Amino acid sequence: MEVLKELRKSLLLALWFVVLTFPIMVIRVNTITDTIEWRWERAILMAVGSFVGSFLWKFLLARQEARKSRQTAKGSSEASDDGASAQKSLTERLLARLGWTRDTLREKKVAIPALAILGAIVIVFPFVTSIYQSNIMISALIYVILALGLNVVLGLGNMLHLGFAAFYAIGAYTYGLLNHYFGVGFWIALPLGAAASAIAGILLAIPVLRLRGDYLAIVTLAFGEIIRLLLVNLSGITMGPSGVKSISRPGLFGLDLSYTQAITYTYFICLALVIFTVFIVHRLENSRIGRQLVAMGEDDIAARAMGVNTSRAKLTAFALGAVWAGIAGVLFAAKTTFINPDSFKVWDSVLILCMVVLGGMASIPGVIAGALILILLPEYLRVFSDYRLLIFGAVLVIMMVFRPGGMIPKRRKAYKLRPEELQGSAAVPVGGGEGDAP
Amino acid sequence: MDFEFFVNLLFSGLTRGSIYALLALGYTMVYGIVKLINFAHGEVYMIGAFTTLIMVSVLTILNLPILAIAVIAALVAIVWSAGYGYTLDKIAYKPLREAPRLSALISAIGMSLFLQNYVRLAQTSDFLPFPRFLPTVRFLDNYDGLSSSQFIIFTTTTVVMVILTIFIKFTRVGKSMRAAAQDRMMATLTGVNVNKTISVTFLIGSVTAAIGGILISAHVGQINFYIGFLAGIKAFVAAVLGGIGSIPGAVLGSFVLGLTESFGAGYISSDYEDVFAFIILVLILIFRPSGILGKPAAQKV
Amino acid sequence: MRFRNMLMIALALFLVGGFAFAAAEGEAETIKIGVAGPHSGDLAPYGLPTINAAELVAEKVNAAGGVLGLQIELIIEDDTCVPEVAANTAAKLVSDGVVAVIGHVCSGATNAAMPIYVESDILAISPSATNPSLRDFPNFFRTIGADDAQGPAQVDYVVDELGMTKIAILHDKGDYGKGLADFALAALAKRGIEPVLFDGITVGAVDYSAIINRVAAEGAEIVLWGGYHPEASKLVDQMRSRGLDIAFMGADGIYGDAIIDLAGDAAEGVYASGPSIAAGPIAEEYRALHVAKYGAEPGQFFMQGVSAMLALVNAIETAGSTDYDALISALRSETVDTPYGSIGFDAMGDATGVGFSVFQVQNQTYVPVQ
Amino acid sequence: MLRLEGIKTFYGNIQAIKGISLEVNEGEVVCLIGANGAGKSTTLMSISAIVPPREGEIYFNDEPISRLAPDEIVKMGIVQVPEGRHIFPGLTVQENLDMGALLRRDKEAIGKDLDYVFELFPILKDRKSQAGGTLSGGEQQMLAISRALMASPKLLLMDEPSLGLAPLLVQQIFEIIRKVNTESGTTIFLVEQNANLALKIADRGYVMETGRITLTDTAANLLENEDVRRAYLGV
Amino acid sequence: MILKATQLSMDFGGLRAVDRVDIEIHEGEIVALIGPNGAGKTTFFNCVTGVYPPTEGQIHINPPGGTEVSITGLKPNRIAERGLARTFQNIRLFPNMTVLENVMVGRDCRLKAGILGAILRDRRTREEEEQVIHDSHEILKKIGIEQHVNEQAKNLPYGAQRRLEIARAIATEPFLLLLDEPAAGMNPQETRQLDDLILRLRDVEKLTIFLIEHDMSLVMRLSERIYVMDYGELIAHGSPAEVKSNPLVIKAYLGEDVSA
Repeated sequence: MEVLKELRKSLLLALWFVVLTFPIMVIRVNTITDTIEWRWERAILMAVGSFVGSFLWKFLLARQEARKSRQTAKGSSEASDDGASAQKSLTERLLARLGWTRDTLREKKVAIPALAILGAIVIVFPFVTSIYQSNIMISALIYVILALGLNVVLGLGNMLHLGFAAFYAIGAYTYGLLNHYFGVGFWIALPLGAAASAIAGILLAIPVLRLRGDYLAIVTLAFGEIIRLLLVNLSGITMGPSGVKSISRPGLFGLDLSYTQAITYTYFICLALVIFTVFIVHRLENSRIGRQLVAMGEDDIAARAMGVNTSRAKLTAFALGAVWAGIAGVLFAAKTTFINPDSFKVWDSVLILCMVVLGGMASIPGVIAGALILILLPEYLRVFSDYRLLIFGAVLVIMMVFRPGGMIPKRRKAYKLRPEELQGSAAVPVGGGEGDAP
Repeated sequence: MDFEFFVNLLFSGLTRGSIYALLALGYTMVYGIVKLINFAHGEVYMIGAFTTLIMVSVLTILNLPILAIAVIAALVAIVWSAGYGYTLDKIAYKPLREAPRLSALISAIGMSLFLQNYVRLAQTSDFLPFPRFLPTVRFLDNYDGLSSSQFIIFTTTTVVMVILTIFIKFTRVGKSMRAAAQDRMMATLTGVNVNKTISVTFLIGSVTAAIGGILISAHVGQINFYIGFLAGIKAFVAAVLGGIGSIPGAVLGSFVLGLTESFGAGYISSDYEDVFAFIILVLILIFRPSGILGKPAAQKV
Repeated sequence: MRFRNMLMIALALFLVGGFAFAAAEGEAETIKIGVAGPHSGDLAPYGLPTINAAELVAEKVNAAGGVLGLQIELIIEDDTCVPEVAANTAAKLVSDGVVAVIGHVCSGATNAAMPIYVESDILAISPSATNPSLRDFPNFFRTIGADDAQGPAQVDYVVDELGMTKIAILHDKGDYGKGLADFALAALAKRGIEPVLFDGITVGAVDYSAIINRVAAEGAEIVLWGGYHPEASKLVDQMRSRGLDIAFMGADGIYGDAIIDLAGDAAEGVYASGPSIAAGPIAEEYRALHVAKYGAEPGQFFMQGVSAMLALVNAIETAGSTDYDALISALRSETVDTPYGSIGFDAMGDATGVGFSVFQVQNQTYVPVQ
Repeated sequence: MLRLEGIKTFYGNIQAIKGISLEVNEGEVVCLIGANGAGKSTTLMSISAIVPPREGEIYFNDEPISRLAPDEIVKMGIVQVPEGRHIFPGLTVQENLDMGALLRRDKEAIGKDLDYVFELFPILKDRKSQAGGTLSGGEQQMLAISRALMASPKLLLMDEPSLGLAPLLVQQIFEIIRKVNTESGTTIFLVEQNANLALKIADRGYVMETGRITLTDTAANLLENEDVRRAYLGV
Repeated sequence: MILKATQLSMDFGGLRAVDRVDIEIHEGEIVALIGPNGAGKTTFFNCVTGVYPPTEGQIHINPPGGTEVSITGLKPNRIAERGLARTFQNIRLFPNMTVLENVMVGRDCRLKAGILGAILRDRRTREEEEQVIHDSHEILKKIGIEQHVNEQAKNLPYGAQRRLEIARAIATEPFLLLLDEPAAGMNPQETRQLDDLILRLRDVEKLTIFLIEHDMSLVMRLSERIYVMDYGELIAHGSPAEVKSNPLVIKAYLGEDVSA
């Protein structure tokens, strides 16, 4: 009976989709030539597709439900003994398949060789693959930096920022214009771009200190567009829509590099900057500044009541986020050697946002994974050429529906305490209630 | 730059404002009830227009009179858009009701991208001519500052607003929608089926979006798969400007935006048209952080 | 430990990359020609016709035994007209071992891709990138006239032939449109004429009546348009329905049937400067081939694409190899029969023989008026 | 009439109700007292299916109802006046009342109930077209009760009706609760912190502590109970 | 006197939530503020801690060993820096942070490390960090929830969450602790333990305590003085015994018959 009912439901669903998509899928019109094409085979395809798809969808939903209820059941009975998030991360489950746990990874025996192998792969990568691979990897690494920057604002400070591409643009144009007008080199422009971007970040943050949530989001979106439109319209300075071209690639002690060498060199610069970014963002996150940001993002009022200067924290978040965008911008200008305002549209801001959320807000590995996947996926989807953006959109929806917390959700750092501290007895008997471990 | 010019710009602003309003209504209604920025709303608008185009072409073969074609095609398109809106909610948003709000936003972005490319692949990436079936209004012919289609857009928008206001104010479903938007838990306690109400909201939002899509496409006379994106963003800005969640706010915000753009373009420079629009937005939000008609969210401590 | 987590993922991705790379190895010997342009996204209509053009030429050549005894293999890559993607696309084509590229389509994307081709000894023939600054690249060729030739040609016609001096210049703020508008402005300035209006419009906006009212209020006799046909058709349509019956002139961005299809009656009387008409047997042949294969009329820049491909094939045959320098000198010295008649390339890579004409829509077709 | 059997309810990972059973008979006023956070409100939310119980069953007139949707519960005649009143601030008083009668189609009876409500709280009639959000706390509470009455409930669940009201008003509200009970025979299940007053109008009472029922008796006996007096009556 | 509010009023769009309230707190006291729900107690707390700037009136503090200053209209974080810490009626922890991190945020306003310190992690910053971790852990021990150290705050049992709020507040090193219904939701046994904790905070940590509470038994046991508010006004003030027998209070709060 159950099976029949499910079948009937899926059939109805298939019918619904066939009817829904009928005009657009089956009939193709061309109002130029006044021709109409009927593609009935597509209706059948749609029917079969949605019928099968509905089962897959139901199966995945059911699995997710099951996981959720298992977790809450566990959470209540075992009183959440481990402090970390109850949800098992993707990596954890993958490892579990191999019979490993997180601790296996933590063991030096495993960790050091793994690190070494990864390091080796990353280093030989540009030499064994084509420049195309290096090229897209550079793009991906630039976006890793960008996403990590946005993560400071969004992941830590919990402020929705839809104009991040503007800071990216400021970095890129700082280098592009300085190089064009004054011949300033990459290494000098790098800190300048970061600084210009940070100043813009503070300028944006000051008027929006009072705003929250979606209102903040829309103002950042507006800010992003204003910057882009200024780049377009102030053509006397920025060369408008035709952009800045022939920007120098990063110099290496005045050596003349061939294209392949230059790309390889840029690849390593990016790699170094990514490591630098991860290092700093990680340190910030686990510092007083990071704690204040997270606290502000979690509960603004409580944070203020605990003495956190939230205005300053917001400014700090915007400025710090912008720094990375600026750096990424300079790298971008150096990599493409040509920039124009088209690279910094709303869509680009949205894409960076997707990286952070898809990867897992506030989680550094998550954000890195998000950026790598969202940049590399469309590139590797080139095989599907026409369909890649369609698939890309579908992937975003499916990922969010089935993993709303992102691919690698944030795990709060567990502070290790010295053993003697752990042994101290409670001065007051605990009245915590039944939730406490026996 | 005389008075006539001013009046002309006023009409331009009202036309834009009307169009934004039709889209912003859907944004604001959906936001009011599920607190979600429905990024794919612009795509529903685009699909509404595309379906109309398809139906018009099909019906033309049947040799019906042009007005009948227009009406039937528009009705079919509206119904189908509503279907898309409904399905959109069920697939991409409903599973995420309890999830972090940003996840739903990303899902919406994904849906927007998906629908754009779905239409592009199933139809074409070219711009297609869209039949200009809006009737000509005779008495406007002598006046050359305003076109009939502008007049029709403005009138239709007004009618839609009035109908919508009556619907929201006086019908059972409308009241449920308002109640659910204000206090979802309490609405449930009075017997509102919130899930159904949300579906209805998506349906109505999609209907107004589709009406907008049809009107605008008939006004500009062309269409492609990408027209929803920019219009969607603008309407979203308008909705926030007016105070997102507030229906009169969305209308007001749309007209403020439309008029700002129009006067900015007319009196200063159309180069900076969007800059003016965004600056007005930022200024209004700085002085009224919840939009023109938005209620300041009282934080309970 | 979170680092290890991240490392694992990075590792996986690098491996995937490696495999994707490995899979592309090892095929029979062909002459590889890249085709790059926007094939997805909102600008796809400008990129896709070039693919069709390249395919039709390649099919014809291959059916006749290929060039130098080798079959032509097209490698088609999407750059979505975004410079950074174009740089990746270019790198992909380089690593795929193409000898030349038909493209890119947008000037911005071309600007981003060209340095990579320069450094990799690959030449590019664009069917549509009109930005004069592209001449800086020694390996750049185009089968379309550059903007700095077109702007003055337009102004000459407007002022001398039409006798109009109250000119409103509008553009779409894009690299192509704004560039054109700037050259028209410069040409006007040389004659000591100041336009009554010089302004950019927002692409994709739902209504242009504000700027049209401005044009009317400034008393312009003609609108010079820098941009593409969708916006142009909206503009003329809204001008006409508002009762503003002044002249409208665009460039090759609106030269083509698309604007007539879109704007219908409103397009009547619209001027466009453009490469002298693609008529004659070759144009007809490829138009027919296109209709036969794709069931539709060819789109924008199709004929330029055909020309580019024909010129390239001809150069390979003349040079007798796919050597970079030999190809470049062959392109510069030879002329080739294309839909636009016999064309060659000058030292700057600009096509010679694709002069500009001015056309006007009369009875729903473009007819040359100069 | 209403019977809870071994109800366990969770908020996310936190178990708010740890297996309670209780009973409300037709025509009774039963009150549930306990400290803030003891799980009283959650009990009501479980009955109204806003937070459905994970274990146990709820019977209404011997029918299991724990799997029903909230609107179906309302349709059965179980109506709640939640804590904090939850007036729809943007709707007028009249519209708020209309929301109460949302699921009813019997126009005439609705009209009668409206008259009855206005008779109970004449001030609401004067404020008919005023937005709910602009009413004072006391008026809001009156409106909240009236709105629930407009659903013509068989069982009225009330959560802290005295919250934030002036003493005089509290008296008045409790009198009206009693009046509704006797006049229209509506069964009332009351959650209250003001144990003293609540127990005075109730027939029976339950005492709840951290998710469990710890005591039950007639209201009169509970008022005399030493532990109850100390813990909840502040004596 | 260490805290003094004079003629403090707070309006919300025409509605007067706090009406010319005068309150004085002395060092080492445990003072309770009681009154029916909605009487304006929490609003009063919010004014004192800077969440709302008061419409009228003044608030002065005089920290032990310090001088008297006005804190009227200061931002909440400035007030916290000056030594007033609070808890919230509806628990407002940082739900996704761990217990230890919650406490560490409390201590943050006493730290000096800036961005540079965070990045370079120089010796001073490192030592400061270690000190914070150590201190926070000590505080958790004092409050009796140290076994939860690395759990996310949102996963704690209710009683432990209440305690964590207190822990976080005392981490700011206040001289005056404002507790908003600390016993809400606790069972009588937990409430007794809370009694002990509050007394110990006063006696051992030398804190002055000002609390809003509904649980009369706790209020009567602990407080030396009680203020009673109703309708935004102060209606009574005195020792527990005095307040208990004040007819106004009985009428407003305890219900008319309790005194009988």
